[in-house]
Formats: sequence, structure tokens, C-alpha cells
Amino acid sequence: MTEVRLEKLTKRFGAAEILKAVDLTVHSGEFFTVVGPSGCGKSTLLNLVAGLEAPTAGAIYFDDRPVHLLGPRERDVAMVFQSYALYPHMTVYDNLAFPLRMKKRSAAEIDRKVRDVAELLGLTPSLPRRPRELSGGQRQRVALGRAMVRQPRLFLLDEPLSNLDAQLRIEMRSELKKLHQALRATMIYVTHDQAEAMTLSDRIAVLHRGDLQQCGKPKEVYERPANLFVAGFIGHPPMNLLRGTFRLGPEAAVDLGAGTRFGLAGVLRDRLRDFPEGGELVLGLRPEHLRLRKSGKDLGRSVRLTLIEPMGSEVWLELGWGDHRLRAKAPAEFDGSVGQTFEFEIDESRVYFFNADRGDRIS
Amino acid sequence: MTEVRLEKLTKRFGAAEILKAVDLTVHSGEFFTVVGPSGCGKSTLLNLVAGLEAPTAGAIYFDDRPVHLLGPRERDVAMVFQSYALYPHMTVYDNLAFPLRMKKRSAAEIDRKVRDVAELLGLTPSLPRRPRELSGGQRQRVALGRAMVRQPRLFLLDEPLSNLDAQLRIEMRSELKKLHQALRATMIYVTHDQAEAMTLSDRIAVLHRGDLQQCGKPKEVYERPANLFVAGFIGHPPMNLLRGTFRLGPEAAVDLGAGTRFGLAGVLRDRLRDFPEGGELVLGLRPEHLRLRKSGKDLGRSVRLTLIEPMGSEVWLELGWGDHRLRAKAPAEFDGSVGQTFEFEIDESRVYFFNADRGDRIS
Amino acid sequence: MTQPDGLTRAGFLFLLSAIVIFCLGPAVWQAVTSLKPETELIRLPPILPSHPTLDHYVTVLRDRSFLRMIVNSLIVASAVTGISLAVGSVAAFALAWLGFKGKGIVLGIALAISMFPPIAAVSPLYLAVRALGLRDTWWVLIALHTAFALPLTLWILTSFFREIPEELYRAARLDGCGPLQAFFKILLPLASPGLAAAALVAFIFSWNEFLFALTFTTTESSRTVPVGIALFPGLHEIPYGDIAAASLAATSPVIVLTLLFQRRIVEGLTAGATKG
Amino acid sequence: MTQPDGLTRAGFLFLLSAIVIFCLGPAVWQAVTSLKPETELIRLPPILPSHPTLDHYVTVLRDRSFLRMIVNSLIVASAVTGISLAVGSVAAFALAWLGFKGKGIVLGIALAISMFPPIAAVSPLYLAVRALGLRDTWWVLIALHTAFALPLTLWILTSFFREIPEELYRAARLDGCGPLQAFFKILLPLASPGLAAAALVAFIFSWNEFLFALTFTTTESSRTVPVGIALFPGLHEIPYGDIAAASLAATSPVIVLTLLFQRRIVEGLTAGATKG
Repeated sequence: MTEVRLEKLTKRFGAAEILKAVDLTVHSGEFFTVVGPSGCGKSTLLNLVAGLEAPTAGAIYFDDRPVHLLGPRERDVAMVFQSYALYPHMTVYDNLAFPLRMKKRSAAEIDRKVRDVAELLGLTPSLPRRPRELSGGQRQRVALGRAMVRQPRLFLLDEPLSNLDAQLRIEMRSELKKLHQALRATMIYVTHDQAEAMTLSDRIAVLHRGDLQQCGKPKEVYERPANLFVAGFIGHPPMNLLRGTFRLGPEAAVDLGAGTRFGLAGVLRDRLRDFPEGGELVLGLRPEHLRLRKSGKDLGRSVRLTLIEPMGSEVWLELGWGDHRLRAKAPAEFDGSVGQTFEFEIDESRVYFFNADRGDRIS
Repeated sequence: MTEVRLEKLTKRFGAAEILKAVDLTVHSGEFFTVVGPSGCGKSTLLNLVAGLEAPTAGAIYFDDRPVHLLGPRERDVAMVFQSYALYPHMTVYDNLAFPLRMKKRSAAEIDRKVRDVAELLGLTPSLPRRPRELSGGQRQRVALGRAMVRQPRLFLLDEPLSNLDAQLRIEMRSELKKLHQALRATMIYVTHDQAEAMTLSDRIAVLHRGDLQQCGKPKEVYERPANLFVAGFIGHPPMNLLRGTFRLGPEAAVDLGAGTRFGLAGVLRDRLRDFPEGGELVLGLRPEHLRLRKSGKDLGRSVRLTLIEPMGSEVWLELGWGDHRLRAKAPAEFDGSVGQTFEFEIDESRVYFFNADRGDRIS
Repeated sequence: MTQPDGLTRAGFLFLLSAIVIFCLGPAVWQAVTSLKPETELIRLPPILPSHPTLDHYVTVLRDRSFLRMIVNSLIVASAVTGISLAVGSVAAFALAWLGFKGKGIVLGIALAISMFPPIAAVSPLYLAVRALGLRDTWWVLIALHTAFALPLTLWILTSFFREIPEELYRAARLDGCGPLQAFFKILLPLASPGLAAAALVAFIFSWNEFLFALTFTTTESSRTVPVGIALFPGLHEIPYGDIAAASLAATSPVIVLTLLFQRRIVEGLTAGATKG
Repeated sequence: MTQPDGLTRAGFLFLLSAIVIFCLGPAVWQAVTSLKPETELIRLPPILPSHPTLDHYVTVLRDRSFLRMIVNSLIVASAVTGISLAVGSVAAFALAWLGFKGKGIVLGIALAISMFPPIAAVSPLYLAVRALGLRDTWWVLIALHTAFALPLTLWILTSFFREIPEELYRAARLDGCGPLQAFFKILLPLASPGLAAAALVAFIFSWNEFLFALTFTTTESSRTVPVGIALFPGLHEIPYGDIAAASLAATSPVIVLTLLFQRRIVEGLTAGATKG
């Protein structure tokens, strides 16, 4: 139950700036996820919080106490590693007991705590075995147990699910979420998988090239992405992003080139009232918000179906719209074939605009 | 444009039987996917078709000509590897030219073909560079190009997308599908990712522990899974599978234990008319087919919401039903909180039954 | 693994067998010599002894001074092994794990040293050793052998430590270990095949070393086995049979040890290649 | 890499420096000796020469027979290197890639051979070499050195080939190569750092080898550098300064070569550790 605060946290390796003055507060008891593509600096951030690396500049506070000059031992944090990092020469029991032995707890206390944690995680039958005899999911649980056994003030999780196969990952994801609800400990989770970030977290922070892009609840980030990077990163499949020019005249529109225009009726036009005519902007449309109709009045939104990807429970579509390519989702019952032409509709409230140069969202 | 036929294809390594008498026909020009969890024998199957390994028993025919005694060079197949297997000491140009040089084509012909393929795949600017200077997506394209350049009779693709990140994988998936539509060549694709198998393929074959489970169009396999393994493997999240006992009496039902019953009205009961009373069966319900209602007449389908996983465009739910756990999908607008109780409904046509012992689907 | 076709396979098998036979040649030839009766020793033909005999082995093993040499060799080689492992493992840990900038240079120097011809060092060292009054002691051999064995163990152990996933070290640090605790509790046990390989290499280097041992020992009190064999009794007539028997008797334990622990050592020396 | 704190760091730095200084000792001592004037040579103190001189180098480099020895050494060592690499790389390819069952045994024997003490092989071989009339030729040295160098190169190259991803070999086979074409066109170029490392190790083993060279060469026509240095003119008074100068002059090219290619060779020898 620790609040973690990062102040202008910066890390450089030689000329490379891995983290650029990141300010971030993780509330006490929160499940907080740092998400971003590989190389965005998220693992470095975790190592800095753990004390495995020293920051170039900036500070780290646990409950308002500066800790960035302390060694990892003094910070009392536990970490679950992507590779699990189980000690291969020790049994599961010894792996779980190791952190307590390093704290010189009595044998009786160690035994009790190890057995409690093993019971909780369903590892009791595996206690006398060695890590290499375990399945991936069991190893994952041992790694979690080793972190839990000494009741640290903070859990750090570095892509702990990425070595599991698709179905086990779904299972462990919900187990992890329930574990957090039971322990009520502060957890910082790092992942490149936006689906994990969305489903697990109380709040998420999106990191890109060492810069904090956006921080908020998953729903907020999904519904109100702060900029182009977040819009393109969160969502599966990602948001359609189309670059165009803002035109006024008799009919306001985004000119997408090659004769394609996205007409701006009342509300949409209002949202762009401060945007200069002729300015470059990016139109953002989420695939799940596009609705296709076979005919009807021509709104200039005539698209040609180029690819159908059946996903079982739904269908993904690829559409050609002028020179642009749009992706859309449709129900599994979708009835259409490649080459057909459709009109697409979208609610005005679900259209996004971004500044093409700076990338930030407009209105 | 080659038809590939496997007859009782078997491969053993010592005592381990990797492939068990697999019969399979891949039609000419088809995009055919072999899908299964790791260790199911799918890569061995590909190596046997390529001629990189020799079968223990059985035969392989290309257009009715037996090829299983030929070396890889004589079979004229191309393969795209999971690791891409680009030659690190050669430029992209030399990588693309290598298969043609081995066939002793003239320098002019090689140059023309290499440049054509590079143009098609957008690799022209990368031609003088070495593989390590390229991004993951570019390496993937070079690997594809090296396979395409000599126009083989058959393409083999061994999890070619699994090293790409989530978004690039979606991109390359649709590029691959369009490439197949343009080349109209026979392609055999191997993957552990059921989403790739569903979206890309004309037909798929599900493999498990060396045994062929089912072969058919993606939609068929999804809608009519042949057995429990296929039902649990195809679909994301997987089908809910609940083991119970078939009971007749005044109200026919599947007794799921702990007082939970799944009532069998008219049609459902008819489907089980040949099943013995008291027999063990598995009830299968796809998460996307469950509809939740807040109240209404009690059909014995009262479930408690235990976990909400927001996915952005939709929400995944975990529900407790007696001793069982159900997963369901709901729209992003889903309004409910953990602990609430719902009734679930499902269309009768979307309820699956499996024989609990043999695993095969009933009716 | 890819299966080659029959002909290629036969070709490779022939090549490998030829290499093994060629390289085993000297050792086999010596085994044959040690079994020949006195009269056939300096005649060629016969290549194989017409009446194999164990006389030479009896002579050698009855000799008190031979046993004394074995004790000397054991003490020197054990000390060299112990020092090299203790110092080498800590240094290898530092090189592999602590991100020192001069890492490449230290390893480069270690390489250059193991390339340095011992013969070139003998005569100037002779003066120094004489001046320090260390001639005919175990100490001088231990020091000199360690100077050559240490770089080898450093190499083997560094590549071994590098193979241990760094996350294990980090996990140990977070679980409450200091750097040295993490080293002793986690890394060293994991590196045990590497330690075995390094120990064997150091021990056998010292056991077999001839030049320094010849130069710096003058009496039986510090003479090691290789020197003993070279200086075998009989100044005018060379007792080839006894020499062969003595050297086989002295080296066979080492060879047996190597073959017994072969799997472990192969693991150790190819740590790089086979990833744990 | 994990950063240690300042004190630990200083401790490790001290340890590494101590190792380097200790192991460099013999070589540095010899360099000092080679610069001492005749009169200070057998006195100790002074440790450092009071009037450094290059006289010894001049004497050595004017000596015709010294140059002849260098040529002999070059020829023998080059031949040993060439044969070891050619045979060793094909054999290593077979061991690493073609899934032979006896793989472990062959590598084990290779290991045991490199453990075999050369001194033990000298006397029985002497008889065989004399009988075959090969004394005082390059051939006998080339054959014997190769028997000991080949197992070493086999080890280095096998672990190197194992590091090359198998899919590259498979890709080459599908792109139309036979097994040997795949080996020469794809695997061999990728293994070049390993080849460089193996070549250096073989060359330097042969260049430095003393015992066989001493036993089987009798005249200047085949005598190699280490023997030449040991038998330097002056039977009664030992010309320490000349010996030191000669050995430095003869070994410095090798050491320089090592340091120059250090990065490449470190790469080659730790191929296992650093994955490509």
C-alpha cells in the first residue's frame, strides 16, 4: 500500500535518452500499467523504480520518502520478470523461501508463509520440484509467489504473461486481476500488449520513445486518445488514421485527396471552428464504429470492399476509400463479397480529429 | 499451382510419434493453413513436405507424382521461416538473387526478376542494405521476396508473422492474403495462432499431438467443431466447456452439479435423443453467443458477474454459474458491476454438445 | 537436425574416424611401446609386441622416487587449480556482469598471455628465481603455472557467466542479496559445470607442464612427473619401455577423469553453444 | 548491465589489475632483461637497467641462422594452421549440424587428446620417427603439431557452427544448395570470426611448441624459433640478454597480431556467449 511518485525521472545511456523527464504518480493500492512498443523505455522505468539502475536525473518517492539513492534491498519491492527468473538449482519451495531466508526469518515462519502462498496459488503439489519440471503457467505462478511471500510494499511486473500461449494468457490475466483485488497492493505492470493494459489496469500510462503520452483510466484513454500515437496504439485493430486538408467553402469537409472528401455537418464543423482553413489534419475513425450499408444516398462515403477476414465471432473488413485504406469490424453474419461497394456511416461523436503536425487531438 | 496430397504421412523420432498417419489434400491454388498448439507436429509436417526431413512412413504427392524420396532441391518448393532465415552476410539484393544464382540463371534475368520482386514488395530502396539494418516488417518482406523470386510450385510458410508486433502482424496478414490472391499459388501456412488461421485461409486443418482433428473452411470449423479439442482451440476467447450428466425425467436437462442445470427444451432435447440417460457430456457455449439480461423469469441460468475486462471496442465478462466459470462478450457500452446477478440467454442453434469420453460433437 | 543422405554421411564418418585415429596416434603408439619386451624396443618391425609384457609397469611402480614425483605433481596442480578458480571466478563475474569498460582489454591481455611462449620466459625468470632463492620449491611452480592457467580459467568462466540470464542476478538483488551474496548463492552454483571444466583445464595444464618444471626443480624434493619421466634413470641407454610405462601410469588417471566427466565438461566448455 | 556501487567496483578493479599485472609478469620481466647491458644481466639488483641498450637486438637480428629459424617456424605453423582449419571446419560442420550419434564421443576424445602430455609421447615417437627417416624434416613437426592442434580447432569451430541458426542451413537447402554448397556459401562465411580464432590458436600453438621441435630437429635446416632460442650460441656462458631479445623479437609479431585482431577473436571465442 505505497504511493509511488516519479518526478522528472530521466535516464540516459551515453547519447541515447531512454526516459525523458517523466512525471507520474501511482496511487496507493492501484493496478497501474505502463504500456508502449518495445524500446519505449518502459522496462528501464521499472528498473529505476526497483533500484536496479540509477536515474540520470529526477527523483522517485515512495509515500513521499525519496528512495532513488537506496539500493534494491532497502526499497522492499518485488518484481516478476518476463523470463520468470526462477532459480533453476532450487526447488519451488526453496525459490519461494529465498526472499524470507535473505531476511533471516525463523524457519517456522518461513515454512508457514511458503505453504500459505503455495496453497493460495495451487502450487502445493509442486513444492519439491525444480523449475524445469514445471509447465509455463506453473512457473508463472512460482514467480508470482516468490514476489508475494515477503509482502513487499510494491509489486513490479515486467511483461509477466508474454511467454504464455494465447489461452493461458487469458486465464492468467484474470487470475492476476483477482489476485490484485485480494491483495490490494500497489502494482506497476509493464507490457507492450494494449489488450492486457486495457483489461487489467485501474489506470494506464502510454509511453513512446521515453516520453509520457497519456495517463488515465483505460476507458478514457480509449475514448479520448491525447494524440496520434495513442490513437494508433490503443485499439485492436488500430484506429483508421487518414491525413487530409481542412476545407471550408459551401460545404465544409476534410479533403482526403484524389477526390475523396469527408463532409463536415453541423457538430463536426463546430468542433473544428478554431482550426485554420487549409490546415493539415488527421481524421480518426475506429473500425468498430464504422457501419456499412449496401446502398442509399451518396454522402461521398462510398467504399469498396477489398478483403474479408473472418475472426469467428466477428468479421474484419478492409475497404478502399479513394487512395485510403479503411478497416472495419462487422458481425459474423456479415454478408458481402470482395469488390462490392458500400456506404459507411459513423456517429458524429465518434469522429476524431488530430493536428497533423503536432499530433495532438483537436477539441 | 500444385495440388499436394499427403497419404498416411507418419514421422517418428525414436519412440515419439510426431505425426500419426495424416491424410490431407491441399488443392491447387489454395491458401491452406495447418494450425495447432506448439508441439502438435505442424512444423514437422512442413519439413516433410519441403524435403528437409524424411517421413517414417506414408507418401507425399505433388500433382499425383510421388516426391517424398526427392531432395529439397528437386521438389521446387520455397519456404518462409519464422526467423526469416535471411543470409546475414549478404545484401537484400544478394539474398533475393541467391535462389536464382543457384539455378544458374543469366545475370540479366536475375537482375530483372530481383528488381520486379523488390518493386512489388516495396523493397527497392533496401536492395543494397544488409538484413540487420532492416526493420522487422522489411525483413519479413525480404523473406517473402526470396521465396517468390524463383516462382516455385509451392509456398510453405512457417509462422512467418509470429516475430512481428501486434499491429504489424495485422498489416502483414492482409498483405499476405492479397499476395496470395495476386499470385494464385498453392500456399501451406503453419501457425499456432487461430486468429491468423481463421482470417487468412481458404481451408484449415487443426492438428493436435500429431493427429488431424478437423479439416475444412474456417467458418465450418468455427461453427461445427468436430470435437472438444477444436472447440476449445478455435475462438478467442475459447468456447466455454462445461462437463455434466444428461438427465431425462419430467424436465430434460444437463446436470452440471451443485444444483446447476441446463434445461433442454424441445429442439435441444431432440438433438440428444440418441444419447443415453445418465451419460456424461460436455456443454459448449461460445462467449459471443451469451446474452445477459438483468432480470426476468428464472430459467435456472442465473449467473454472477465476477470480473469485467474492458477491451476498448467490447467488454469481456467472467461469470460464476454454480461451480462453473463462464466467459461472455458484451458491447463496450455494457453497464454492470462485479457482484451483480444476471440471467443469460442463448439461441438453441448455438448450443454445442460433446461426448465427454470420446470428445466428438453430438448431432 | 537435418539428415544428410547416405553417401554424404559415410564421407563425414570416414573423415571423423580418420581424425580420431590420426590424433590418437601418439598415445596409442606409446601404449604399444610400454608393453614391448626389452629386446624388441628399439627394433622396428615388429610394430606390435610379439610377447606383450607388464615388466615396465612393475619396474616403474616399485620406484620410490616415482611416487614422490606424483605427490609433488598433485600438490602443485591442486594449488594452481584452487588459486585459479578462486581468483578467476570472482574476476570472471566482474568481467561478465558488472559492465566494466575495459572488459575487452582485460580479456585481450588474457588471450595474449596464453599465447606467450613459455620457452621465451624461461631464461630471464631463471635469474629472478635464483635471486629470490625459490629454486627447487613448489612455490615457484605454483606461481608460474598460475600465471599461465589463470587467463585460461578466466576465459572459460567469463563465457560461462555470460550465459546465465541477467534476470537471475536482478531477481537475487531484489530478493535481498548484495552483489557478492547474489554471486555466491545464485551465480556460482549455476556455473558449476563451467567451474568443473575450468578446474580440469587448469589442473591438467599444471600436471603436464614440462619446461618450467625442468628449469626450476633440481632435486627429487620438488620434481614433478613430466620432468621425472624425461630424466628417467639410465643416462647412456634410454629405457624406452620404462618411460612409456611411467608416462602412461602417470597420465591415465587424468585421461580417465576427463572421459568420466566428459559430459559435464563438454557442457561446461560449450556453455555458450547450448544455452543452459 | 547492472551497476555495482563504488566500493564494490573499486574492489573488482583492484582484483582485475592485480591479475593482469601478475600474469603479465614473465613477459615484462623478459622485456626488461632484453634491454639490460651485459654487465647488469646476472646481477640483481638493479631490477631495472641503469643504461638501457638495444645491443642484444642488434646481435640477434644480424644472425643468419635466426632468420632461417623464423622461416622454418613460419612454414611449419602455416601448414599446421591450414590443415587444421581445412579438416577441422568440415569435421566441425558434421559434428554440429548433421546429428551424428557419436558426436559427444568424438568431442570427448578430442578433449582427452588435448589433455595428453606431449612429454609422454616424445620418446616412443622418437623411435618411430627415426625408423621412418623423418628426423630433421618439416613434415614430422607438421604432422605432430597438427595432431595436437586439430582437436583444439575442432572444439572452437564446433561451438561456433552450433551458434549459427539451423534455419539458415535449411533455407539454403531449399534455395537449391546441396549440403556442401550450403556449407561453403552460407555457413563458412558466417563462421569467419570462429575461423580466425581457430587459426590463431593453431598457429600460435605450433609457433610456440618446444618439446617435439627440440626432439625431432637436429640441424638449422628444420630448427624452429623456440628451439633456436634454447640452443642459443655459447655453451658455457648463457647469453641471457641475447636470448631475451631473440624471444621478444620472435614473439612480438604474434602478440601484436593477437592484440590487433583481439576484438574479432574475442568474438570468435565467445561466440557461444554473445549470440551473433
